[in-house]
Amino acid sequence: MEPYLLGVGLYLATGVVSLLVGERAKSGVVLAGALPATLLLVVAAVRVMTGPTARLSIVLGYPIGAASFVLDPLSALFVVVIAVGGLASLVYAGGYLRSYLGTGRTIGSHWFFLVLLVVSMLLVVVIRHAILFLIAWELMSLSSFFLVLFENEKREVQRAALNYLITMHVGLFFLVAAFVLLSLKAGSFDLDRFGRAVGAPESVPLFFLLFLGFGIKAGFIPLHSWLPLAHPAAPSHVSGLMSGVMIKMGIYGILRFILLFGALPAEAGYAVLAVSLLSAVLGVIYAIAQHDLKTLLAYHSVENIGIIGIGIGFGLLGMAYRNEGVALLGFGGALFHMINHSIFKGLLFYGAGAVYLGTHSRMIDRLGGLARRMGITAALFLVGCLAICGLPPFNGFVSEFVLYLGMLHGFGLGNTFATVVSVFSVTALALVGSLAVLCFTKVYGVAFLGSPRSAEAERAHEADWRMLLPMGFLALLCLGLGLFPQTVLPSIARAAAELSGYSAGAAGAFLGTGLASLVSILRVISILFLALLGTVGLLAGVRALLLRRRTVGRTDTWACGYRPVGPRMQYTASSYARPFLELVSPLFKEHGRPTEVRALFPLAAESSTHSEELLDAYVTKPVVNALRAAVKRFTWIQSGNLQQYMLYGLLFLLVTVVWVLGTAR
Amino acid sequence: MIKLVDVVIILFGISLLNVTVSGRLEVSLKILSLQGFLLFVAAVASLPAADLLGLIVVAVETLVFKTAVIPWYLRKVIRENGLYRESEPRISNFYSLVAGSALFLFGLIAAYWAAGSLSPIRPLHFGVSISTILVGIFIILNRKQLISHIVGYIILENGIFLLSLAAASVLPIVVELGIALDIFVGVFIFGLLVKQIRSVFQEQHVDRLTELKG
Amino acid sequence: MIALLLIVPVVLALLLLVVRSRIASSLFLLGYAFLHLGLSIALVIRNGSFTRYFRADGMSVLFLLLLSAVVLCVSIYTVYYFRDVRGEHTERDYSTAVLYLLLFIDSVNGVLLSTNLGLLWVFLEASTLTSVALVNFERKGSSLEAAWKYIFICSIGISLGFIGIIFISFGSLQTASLFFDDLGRVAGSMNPFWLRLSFPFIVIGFGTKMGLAPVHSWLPDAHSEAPAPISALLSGALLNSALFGILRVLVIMKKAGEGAFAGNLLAIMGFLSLFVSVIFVLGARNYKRMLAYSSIENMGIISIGIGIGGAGIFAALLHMVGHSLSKSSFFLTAGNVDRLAHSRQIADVRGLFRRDRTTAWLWIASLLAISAMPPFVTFLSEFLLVRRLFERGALPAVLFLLLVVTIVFGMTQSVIRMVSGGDEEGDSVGQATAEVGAPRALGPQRSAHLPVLAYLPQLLLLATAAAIGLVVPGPLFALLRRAAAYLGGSP
Amino acid sequence: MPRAEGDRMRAPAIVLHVALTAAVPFLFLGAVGRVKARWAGRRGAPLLQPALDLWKELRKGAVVSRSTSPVFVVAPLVSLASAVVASLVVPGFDHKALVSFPGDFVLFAYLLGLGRFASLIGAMDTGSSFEGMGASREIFFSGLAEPGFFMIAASLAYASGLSSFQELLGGFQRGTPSAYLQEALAASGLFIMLVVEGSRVPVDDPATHLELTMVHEVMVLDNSGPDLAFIQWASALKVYLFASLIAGVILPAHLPLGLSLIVFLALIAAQAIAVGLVESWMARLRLTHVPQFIFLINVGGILLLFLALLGARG
Repeated sequence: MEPYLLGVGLYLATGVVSLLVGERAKSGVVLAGALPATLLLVVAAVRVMTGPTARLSIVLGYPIGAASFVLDPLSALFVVVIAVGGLASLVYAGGYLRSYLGTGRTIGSHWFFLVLLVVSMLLVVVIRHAILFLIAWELMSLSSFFLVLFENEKREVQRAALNYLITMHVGLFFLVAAFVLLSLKAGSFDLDRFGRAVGAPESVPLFFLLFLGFGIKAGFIPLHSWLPLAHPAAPSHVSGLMSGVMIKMGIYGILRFILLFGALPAEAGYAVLAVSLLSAVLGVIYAIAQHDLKTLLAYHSVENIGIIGIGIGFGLLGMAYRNEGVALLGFGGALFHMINHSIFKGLLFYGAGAVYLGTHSRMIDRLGGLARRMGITAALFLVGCLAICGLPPFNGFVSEFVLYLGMLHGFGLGNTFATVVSVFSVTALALVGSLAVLCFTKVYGVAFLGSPRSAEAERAHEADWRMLLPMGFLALLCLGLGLFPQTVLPSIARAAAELSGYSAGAAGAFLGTGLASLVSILRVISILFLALLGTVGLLAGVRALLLRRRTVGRTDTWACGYRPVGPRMQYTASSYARPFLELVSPLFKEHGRPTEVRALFPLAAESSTHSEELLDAYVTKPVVNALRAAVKRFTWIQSGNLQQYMLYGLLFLLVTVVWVLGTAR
Repeated sequence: MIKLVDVVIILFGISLLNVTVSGRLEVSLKILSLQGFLLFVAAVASLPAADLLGLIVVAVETLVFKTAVIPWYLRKVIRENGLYRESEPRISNFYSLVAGSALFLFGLIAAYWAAGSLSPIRPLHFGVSISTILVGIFIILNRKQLISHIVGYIILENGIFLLSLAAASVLPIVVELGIALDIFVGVFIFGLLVKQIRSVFQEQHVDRLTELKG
Repeated sequence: MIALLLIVPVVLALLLLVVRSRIASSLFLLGYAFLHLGLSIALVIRNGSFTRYFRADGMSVLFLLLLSAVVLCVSIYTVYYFRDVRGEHTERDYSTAVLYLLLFIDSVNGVLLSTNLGLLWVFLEASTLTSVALVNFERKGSSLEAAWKYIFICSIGISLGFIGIIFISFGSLQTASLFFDDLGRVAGSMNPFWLRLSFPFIVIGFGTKMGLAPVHSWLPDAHSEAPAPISALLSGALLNSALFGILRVLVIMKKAGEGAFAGNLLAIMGFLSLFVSVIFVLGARNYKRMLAYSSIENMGIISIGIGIGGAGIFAALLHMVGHSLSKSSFFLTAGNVDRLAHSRQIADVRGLFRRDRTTAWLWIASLLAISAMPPFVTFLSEFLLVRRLFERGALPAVLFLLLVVTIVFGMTQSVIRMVSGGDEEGDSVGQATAEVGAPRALGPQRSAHLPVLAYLPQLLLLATAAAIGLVVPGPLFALLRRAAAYLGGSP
Repeated sequence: MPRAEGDRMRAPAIVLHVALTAAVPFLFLGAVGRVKARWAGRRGAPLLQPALDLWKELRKGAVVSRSTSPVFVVAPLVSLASAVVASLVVPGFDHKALVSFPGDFVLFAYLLGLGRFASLIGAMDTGSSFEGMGASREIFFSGLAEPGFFMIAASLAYASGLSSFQELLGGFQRGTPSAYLQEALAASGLFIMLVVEGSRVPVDDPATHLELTMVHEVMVLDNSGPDLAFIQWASALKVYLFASLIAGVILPAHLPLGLSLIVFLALIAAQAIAVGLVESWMARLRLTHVPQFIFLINVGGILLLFLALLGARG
């Protein structure tokens, strides 16, 4: 525990120091502290993954009382994610914020909140005390709120930040309610006692309450509305950190309470699964409809949270039906995908940030041709795209594969309903995968390939090396985890085993020799991936050999006999996604139909569309509007008339006096 | 057996009815003076014998403040601001009288009820004080001139004073004086504010004071 | 000690009638504020009494200490605030304000230290009378209107409260005394009918001053029209003193076995207050009014906590501490905002971050503190309160949470609008985020730095609220526990 | 006993399997062409014509658009490589794949997905509106088809209780009426997959001359020389892989190796004929009707699952 606390302390200290130094020195100060701190944290986490659980107990005054900090295998996984993701974000921020220096904006406390966000997440995963947990949890929300508010002169940013803070507050209150009920049951604020205090019948509603609270942070549909607003509003290092790491804290919370509660009834598993499938499918569908690169990525976070949730759902089913394989593979897949998503989503957001700084635009249809102007960014972004689509040989595939295996084991649950659910989950996940391909071929094809579609894209320039460095590192991780997944599997398996209530030994036995023998499968996949890379290399060699003597001409793109294709004639992102979006149009409320072209030779025609989520269009907005309207209807209460005011008091007095007289004797 | 005090109390109650209908402010002030004096009598009657200090305090409270100083001060305010009549009450004079009588009746019912069930308090005091309090509130709610509100407030206070006479509970003299001082200062500030409002708003209607809302 | 506490301000006020200088006023005010703090701490350590009318007991020292904290910070701010308006206000205005301020503080002292219910009432009424001039400091039409409503509604209310006191004396004729000790002694044998009947009058009467719905209506007017430090003092000190009066009676009610009735009544009014503040916080146009409604909300919360009893009482007292500290800070910062923007309309204030970062941060931090966000103490108190509410039943707890969240939504919405944005002319209205060039040059920052005294008090208040937010320090805990135990609650 | 024979015959079987995988894809396309020609009353090109075309393209130079980036060059390589690696997990005539492990069909599908991704962005890289349009349609259709494939595979996995390609095709219980129906459903579902992935009628028409109606062909307008060869090879290989999956569904298990080979080849040939006949009889569907056609895969999958569940009950 000592290196861990030391690391956290060091982090916090650098944050405080960053407040005191000048604008230009901040990034250096923070990085100087963050590097050793990350090292300490990773060391502490690795120690726990391979050795005993670390714990520390302190006693504080009322109302906290005894509080313990525990670093167990589950926490350790998250610690690694936070530490690595945090460091990447901080390095990237060093480059990203450079372009804001000297623009009249004060960066001020931005670094401090960046560090505070990392620190609060580091605390969330080890605290085992209800009140302290909530405090750390809210600090996390607050610090990220201030980070989102960075470009606060923009109206959208203000709206997003407000929405974010309020949504988080609502989430907090679900958690408060759940924690309060649990603490009343347990007679203690110690999270470890919460689990034991809850019996079977009440565990499900309590779990749902917790799921609501944590699910808002994680961004499950329909609790996701803040996500597509906040992520684009925040600067990219923040979006990367929030989407890559912070929303995982919601997952952590859910997993932590699954661990505390032990086996939950199957309904909980089915419910989580249903929400997750919805999130995954709708998340990707909504993503396809987006024009803004970062909004699109935000919806993909919803999708991936859904995928992680599918794993959790299967893990819960496995526990409920006492099927070792399903439980382990479900939780294992969820954890693995959680790690992977933190890597490639960070990479993608950083890439989007590089594009934004390079072109000053995030609208996909205004980009284009960036691959030749921002070569490194383009290459790294491609890695992220492939990884998020779950395509070989990157890490996204491996975790989805583990999830598929878990679902296929779902047939062993010995329950027709579970079987049907498993098959549909497999199908849904496949649908999500193929739609992700649609989405990211759109993004990559339109934004990075082809010719520049606007003057801004024409003037694009490569990003600062401080931004490319963390992106490269994350891309390398994508590839590394994809090629050698078996290396990290034991740590994940340990956490998954703990979650599903098996001893580490039993899980190891299961993974090594049991029906799944996951490690050996992953080894085969690893070999196949190497073969894939080898084949590509080989074919490249063959191609070079074949063309050695031949001419390779360069010409304009073939325009089917018409005049050469100009940049404005390229297929747009909207058109690319159009066929599919028309198919799913019932899921949207469309605004702005294209204007009809009437004349024979129309001079100007304009068409713009904006798709709004059904939830926003038919639930959130009407509710908020109704609330406002309802409030307006009551403003006569405070009319300014003094006599009216006095009447209120007298009437109330009359009612109470009647009450007293009525209940007298 | 009818005691002097009871007569005084009933007189006091009847004086209320006059206030509810009088459109002329100066008449209201005269009734206030009268009420102050009646209260003095009632209070002296309920004092234990040979309590000189108590007598002085009561005299200061009722004779000095309620009978003399406050009506005089309010008259001064009225004259300085040129207000003599209540412009238009929300409810016409006739119905005001009906309402006032109803309130008075309600007080008498309360007195009857109090006489029946609640031993330690003086029923007539109790009843009339209740109706006085209600009439005070009624005046405040019914009139629009701020001066009338002050009058209503003083009547309310008179009612409370009478209510405190209903039981033989004794407040320390310090407290009694404090209360009297509070009420006097309160009325004094009311007067000052009315003057200021007059100079800013040109009117002292309560309807003018509705800028602050929402 | 108590004698010093009570007499010194009167003496100073009389001196001010003669001296009337700016320096003397500041000196007197600050001097007394420090003296107040010192004496409060001394009283915490060793309770004392002064004649039979004044005594410091477990509950009053808690309130007194809180009053000291607020008074000290408000005094520091007052020195800044009135010094800076040379053009608008004369030296004479300033010394008059300080004079009333001293008397006002003294009357609150009186409320907290009286041993007699009647005396408590006298001081409570006196606190209204002494603060009217402060509310009406600017002598505009709107402040006059506010002052009139303030004094009139409060006077009527408090008169109704006196009816309640008389009813209590009807119920306790066997002692014929309104000393708390005597009342407490005979509480068990009091006439329950009169006691019961008295409580609605007490709650309506003192509740008017405390700002409980439905008799809250003067509060938004007075708090928004008063100068910032006065608003802070009204919210941070006056409301508590009215609460104190209710608590004194509540103790008697509890001893007489009427605690459940009293608690229910308080809880109902608490929820009504929450409703009212939801409505007006959401539609707020004037930020000081918004803060005033937030005071109503918090008084409602406290009243609910007191009403539900048990651990709720401790939570309510803790919340009172948190509310006083953070709301004072909020109102003082509103003074800064007013100085910077020359308007109290939310719509007129933009880009505080760019005008004056420190004020913007204080503004946000105060919002967080009042919205029960960690690490501020209000979080802890609301958590404990919700815990107690859930113990009593899920429905009120859920209702409570819903209302509170909605209020936070309303306040946050306005605050974000005020702090963010560029300067008025550089505001990028309606531009799609994705289309705006990334690092836009924003033009030179027009920072208007206020003197240190304009920040220091809020910093002190917020730091205190945060420092006790994680763990309630031992001495404070002891104080709160003692007060809660006195009220029949437990931590 | 069969196991011992299997072990003994393993090495030659592998060689044969690899040889078939290398050669048959082109023969398959050639056969389709022949069938179409015959139906139209022409003699048609030789069976080896596709292979010869490929050979010719490999020896040509290349022309690359100015607007492209390296992605354009790498895409065909990845496309072919992914198809080749995917072929490793597809069981051949003896119900055996070169590599087999639980869930390998997931890898198969995702490898094809990788190939698709590569060819899509390769097409987008040219900046041509035609190729963008083709890419849009391609991903639309195959994106809809993929879940159906998973549903069929998962249902088969449930029916067989196993989860690798070679096991679920080899271990599939045949012989009952219900099983025949299941086979038929799986086979027809996979046949639609073949049509979609291979860009054949009625989803796409490889013989059309109007770019606006093309799907796959229009995506490769700008590819030439070895790049085009790689793409076409990958495409042919994919078609063959689906054909052998369909053959695997129908092919009875535990046949002697020789017989198994003959039946397998016959099934492949039958499919080539079927593809050719469909192309002769049918016109390409309207684009808006294609999704409904593709959704039939899912319908087949659902029915298959239903039958499998009934089987498990009964």
